[in-house]
Amino acid sequence: MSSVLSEIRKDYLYNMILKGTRADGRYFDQYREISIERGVIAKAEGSARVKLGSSQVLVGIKMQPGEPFPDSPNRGVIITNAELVPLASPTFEPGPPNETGIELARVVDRGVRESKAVDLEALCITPGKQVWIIFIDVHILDDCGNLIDASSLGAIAALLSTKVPASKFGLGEDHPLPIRDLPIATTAIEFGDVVMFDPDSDEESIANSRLTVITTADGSICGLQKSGTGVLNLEKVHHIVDIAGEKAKEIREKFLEV
Amino acid sequence: MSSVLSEIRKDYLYNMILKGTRADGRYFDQYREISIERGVIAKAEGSARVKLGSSQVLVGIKMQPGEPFPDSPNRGVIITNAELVPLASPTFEPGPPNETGIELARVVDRGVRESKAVDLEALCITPGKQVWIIFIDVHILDDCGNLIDASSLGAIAALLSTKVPASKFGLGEDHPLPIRDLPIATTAIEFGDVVMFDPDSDEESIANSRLTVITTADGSICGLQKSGTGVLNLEKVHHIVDIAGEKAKEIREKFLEV
Amino acid sequence: MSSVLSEIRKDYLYNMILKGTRADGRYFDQYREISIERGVIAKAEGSARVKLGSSQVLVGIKMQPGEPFPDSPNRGVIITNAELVPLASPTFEPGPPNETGIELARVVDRGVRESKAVDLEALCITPGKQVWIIFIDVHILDDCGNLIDASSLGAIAALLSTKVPASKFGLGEDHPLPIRDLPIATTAIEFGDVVMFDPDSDEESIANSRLTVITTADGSICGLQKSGTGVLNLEKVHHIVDIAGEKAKEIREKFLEV
Amino acid sequence: MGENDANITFFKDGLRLDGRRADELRPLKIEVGILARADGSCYIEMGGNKVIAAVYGPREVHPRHLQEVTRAIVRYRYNMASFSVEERKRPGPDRRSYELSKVSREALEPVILTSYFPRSVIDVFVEVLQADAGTRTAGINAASVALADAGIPMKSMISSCAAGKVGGQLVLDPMKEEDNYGEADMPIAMTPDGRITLLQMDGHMTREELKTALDMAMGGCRQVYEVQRKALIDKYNQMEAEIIPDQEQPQEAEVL
Amino acid sequence: MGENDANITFFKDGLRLDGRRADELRPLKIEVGILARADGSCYIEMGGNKVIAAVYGPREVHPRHLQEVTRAIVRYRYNMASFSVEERKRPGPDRRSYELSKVSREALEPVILTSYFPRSVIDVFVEVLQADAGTRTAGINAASVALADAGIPMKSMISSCAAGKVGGQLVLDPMKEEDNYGEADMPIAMTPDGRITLLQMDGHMTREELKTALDMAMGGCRQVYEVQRKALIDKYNQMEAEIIPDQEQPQEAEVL
Amino acid sequence: MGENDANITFFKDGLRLDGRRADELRPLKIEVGILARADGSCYIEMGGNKVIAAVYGPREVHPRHLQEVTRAIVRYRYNMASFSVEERKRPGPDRRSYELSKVSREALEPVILTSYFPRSVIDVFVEVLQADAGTRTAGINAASVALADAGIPMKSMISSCAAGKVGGQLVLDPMKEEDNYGEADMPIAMTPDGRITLLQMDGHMTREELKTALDMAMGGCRQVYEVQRKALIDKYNQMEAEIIPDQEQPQEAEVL
Repeated sequence: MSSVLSEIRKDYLYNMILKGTRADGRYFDQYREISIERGVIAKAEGSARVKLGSSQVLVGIKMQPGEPFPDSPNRGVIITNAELVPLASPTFEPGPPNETGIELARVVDRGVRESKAVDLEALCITPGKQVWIIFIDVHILDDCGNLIDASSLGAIAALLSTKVPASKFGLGEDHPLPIRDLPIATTAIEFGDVVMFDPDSDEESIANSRLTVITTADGSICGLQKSGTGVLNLEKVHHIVDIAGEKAKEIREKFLEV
Repeated sequence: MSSVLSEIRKDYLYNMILKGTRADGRYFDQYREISIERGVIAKAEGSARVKLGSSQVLVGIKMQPGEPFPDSPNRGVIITNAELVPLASPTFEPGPPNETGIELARVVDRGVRESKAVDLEALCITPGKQVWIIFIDVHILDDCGNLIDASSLGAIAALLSTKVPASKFGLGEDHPLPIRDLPIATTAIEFGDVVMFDPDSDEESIANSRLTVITTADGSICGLQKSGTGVLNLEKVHHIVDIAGEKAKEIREKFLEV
Repeated sequence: MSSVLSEIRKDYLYNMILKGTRADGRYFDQYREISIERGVIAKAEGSARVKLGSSQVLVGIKMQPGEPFPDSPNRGVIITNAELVPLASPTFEPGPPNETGIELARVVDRGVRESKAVDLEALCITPGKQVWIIFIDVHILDDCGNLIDASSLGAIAALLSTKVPASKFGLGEDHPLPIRDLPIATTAIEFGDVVMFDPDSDEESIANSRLTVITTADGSICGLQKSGTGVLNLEKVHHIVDIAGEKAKEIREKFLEV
Repeated sequence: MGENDANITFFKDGLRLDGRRADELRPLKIEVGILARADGSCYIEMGGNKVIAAVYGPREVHPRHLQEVTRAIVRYRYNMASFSVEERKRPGPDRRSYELSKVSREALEPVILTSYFPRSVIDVFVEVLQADAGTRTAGINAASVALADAGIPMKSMISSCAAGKVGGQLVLDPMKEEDNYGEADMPIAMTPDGRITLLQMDGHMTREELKTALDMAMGGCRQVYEVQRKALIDKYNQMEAEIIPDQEQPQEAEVL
Repeated sequence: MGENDANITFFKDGLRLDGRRADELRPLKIEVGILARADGSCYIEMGGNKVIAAVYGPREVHPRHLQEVTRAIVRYRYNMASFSVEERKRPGPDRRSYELSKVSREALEPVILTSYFPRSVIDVFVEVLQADAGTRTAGINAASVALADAGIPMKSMISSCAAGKVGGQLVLDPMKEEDNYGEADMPIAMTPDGRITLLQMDGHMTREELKTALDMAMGGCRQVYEVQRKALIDKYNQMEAEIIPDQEQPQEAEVL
Repeated sequence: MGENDANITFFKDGLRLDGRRADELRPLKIEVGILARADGSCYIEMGGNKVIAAVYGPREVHPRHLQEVTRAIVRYRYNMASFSVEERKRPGPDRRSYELSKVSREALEPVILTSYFPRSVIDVFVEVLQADAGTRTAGINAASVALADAGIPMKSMISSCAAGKVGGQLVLDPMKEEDNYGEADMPIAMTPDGRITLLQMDGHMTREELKTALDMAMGGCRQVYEVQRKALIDKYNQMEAEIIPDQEQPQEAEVL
């Protein structure tokens, strides 16, 4: 966007905020409409297509036997990758993941890993020799903002739909991937002293700071990631963490536990 | 070439065509002079230097034992690579193969592979464990047009001169590589409603479309590759395929079966 | 540096030379002050921080068991790398080593390798199977000229401080790395028909040629590397080699054999 | 082509393993305009293939030295999602995808009126979400519709389809098993009036078989074209339908 | 975070394994201006971490298209020396270092007066020479001092420190063993008046623990700030001291 | 240098394994102007080495920021074909080829009159088709002739040759076996009047041996120079011969 246009847009959004609302009429803590379709890719062990407003993300899970890491010989391995393909936004470029894509993949990964959502001990085949490798591949299709929440939700939804392909490798019968927790990432931005959840692309472009809070099923926090070149005072952090907990609970109950 | 110069050149070539001839006086279906020198690189298991008019190509074959692909455990492996080194043309740049180099390598590979020219079953050493890997390395020395035909001819000529280096790896005595077919690639371009075989660089630069036809010894077709941003009607395709068969036969008999 | 400034600087240095001295008052064959601190990185098997005037170099040695090269099945392996990180100079750029970094690493490597400073036979664990790999990592911290001499000195000093981490890999007790020679690199530049040793950055920038001479403890030569786009006559080469031998002896006795 | 395995039967009671006749396409589904950010987009299912195409442009060219003073350049990026195939594919382009991108671009460029947009670029991005033989033809079909959806002026649509040879018999639009174990595969692309813009073949065909296969593939392209056309008309009608109510009920629009 | 190993005890007689209290920083040592070529530099030891930061700029931006017309851009490159960790690290950036570079840059940028230097770049380079948990916080602390040393105008210093949870208890500035086997790690960075510019967490904390951990980490940052401030004042005094004698004894200066 | 293997004999009846005297070059063959596209080219066989050099330029520099306002830049790319060595080499440059490209460029640049062509580039490309010890010297010899063939103004030719030490004895122009198992290798390059533009050595030589080896290598360069000179004169005479008949028989030229 040219800087003149972006100034006009910024003013417009700021005026909306002064009136206590957002460009699309949402409340500050309101999420856009969410829809999740699981098992969309038959060739993958698990998959989910998430729509968050107009944002669209497809997460595919592939599994194969491989070597464990030397420092965790009895546990399966998770490898998370995010592709911000140029199909999804005029600002994405072909090539290996840049800073934004790497941060996205690592935050999605952190949610799954730190919540201990997947029972990695159950994915050991031969201790020290062979374990299951889980590839979580996040494929962004349409970037209309808040890719972190959409991708994190896609990841856990896809994992929930995953069948361990044991028979394909002569390792017994296929069985569901053992899932122990349901981490939910909720992201807010700060702009003009106001905090808004689930920002769209326009809101992201004017944000000073962004904070992602990842919450587990028991209401604990398993991940935080601040980004952006703004500052956050302690009060705002606590405010975001509190609402994040509520929102995560709603999303978890509505989309993952039904 | 600057666009002014290229327009002048285009007009000149077009006027020649109207007179029924080509800039160098050839008939539309006439190849430039061909010469092949085999065994030029003593360090390679096989090699051939092909001159096609002023175009020069050197193909070297290296072989070594390695692992088979999982889906063909009893067959040798062919790996084809083409280097369009900047020595060969003012338009080539250093670096990994670009689109043109990749297409060239893949078309050469397709000819060898689809014609089943090499008896890959005979290259199995230990089923599922060890097979011969054949590296076909195409090194372009001078690009004066029609690199596909020159490289394809170089590849099969080099393969014909290849000795399997069994003794070097303690796998018995050296023996000739088992060759079962002699695929020949013949390429034509379309320009101003005229079809010309074996285009030189100038002709390539004005071509609308290019079609390569790869023919086996029994007169069948084992490969087609159209390129360029022009269209071809069915009649032209059939015309090119027919003449390609004749030309391939001539080349095969003259250079590979004597 | 802009070309005007560089011309002024060149004139200034040239005038100094006419008076028989250098910008910092040194004699033509005089080194800047040298200091070496060994064992600065506890996580490394060996390390040394070298200051040569304002130039600063940190060399770290890491060792791990690995496979020998097929053509030397009973000998340890040395791998030398140099990182010219952008922290060290306004002219260094992030990314893989460029020509300058590669040459630096290869000259450092050559000194260690050709002098047979490390007893590689003693680093064989299981012949043909497992040997010690020595990683010599040169990390440039501040480039104020003559990085080759500083880095070479850092490498041998770090190797002298290296303990083979045998116990960590269950291969017996830790023991010092067996060192058999003490190669010293000495570098001179030629400018305005004068030869100057240990050039600083300014002197390097005006040099026509540079010659590095690597000398072993017995006074023999184990490496030469000329660089730069100037010429050297035979007389200058002999002159540099002669003084290099003396300087190397002084440095070796003062810093490595005490 | 894969090695011909004598133990495989490709036909049963005159029909193919998935119940198709020799000259029948796989089920084909096309949705237009499914992405918000792209200037034009299309989702296609062609048998087991699931492919999305997006078009951006005409827009500025970066880096500048790629600009052409008399026309737009066209870029085409064919990409497979890691999870789109049986064994996970490493992300990023490989040699195959570079070749497919090139021939696909050359399949579309003949119909794009590039001279309308000097110094600019038209970017076509194709993402294969699930692969099942024929991804390049599916991609070209989707890309052609996405170009139209983006309003890029074109002389005509491009439709694409392959013919193959399995068990000695020619078939239209081969699926994975036929592609893996068959004797030949020949993808083509063409304009509705039969001008060929893509033609590739690998395998083994006699001169006569090639003739028949070309006719068969061109017939397939004509069928594909009808589906592409219908999808675009549906989209157009739907847009009309969306616009007209708004005009008739302006007060409701204000409420929103 | 690493898996919590039940066999590990993190406390002995109420103190941590290295003898610290729960809310105590590791020994902290800061040296200013240790590099000749850089415009500003700083060496820091924070426990077992040994880190150098250098600042170049404001200077011209290459390539040009990265320029911003209204402000300087800030670049931050976090890099680990191959020998800085237990197992040799391959040289060059990896995904972790890209992320750390991003969040570290965003930790510093809020206080840099970038609008003073349109079209230019301020480059911050951080080299980890020895790593022992907390390299990103050490790097930010060093970078903040190096920026001041380079004379870059800043609204305030930035100080950084982590709080962690080990064996169920919150601790300040976790060392390697606590980071590897603990339950949570939360690095933050802030201005002296408590505005947070970096906040990350991974592991597992209740809502209440998070509150306490934030307070603890902010306390740590305040202690770091005092050391940063002192190091800069020392440097400034030393420079004064170096300049004044020369002025008083001009004849000696000539002799040199 | 390779490890000295006590079991290898390098001399028999005072001659080397290939029958040469200690101070004798391998057979040397030079052909000028063997490529149509390049501005200048040369093929050289130096013992078992087969090397082609091509020169393009002076021509425009891309990217622009590499331009020098007062002179041409010189680029040199040394490259080995995958099949040029015993074990297949992966295509593309490695650390060795980067170093050889650098020192080879610096071996030639002193004699090129770069100030005649400001803002341009002279590109030298060297392809090693078969390698047998001494590829860098063969490459420099071929490149020097190719530069002359391209009409690049030079102060003089550059000739290159190595001296080595095998079995305790100094030899000229070592071949593969001598290089692999010898004690030292010292490639040099120089102008016909003995000004050294390349000098490298690795191995082990006493101060005295080095002196003798330098004299020996310089003698080798002088021999190489004679062959380079003759090849260029032959080419020139041949061109004259080709041009003069045309001038005398204009009618025949028209017929063609």
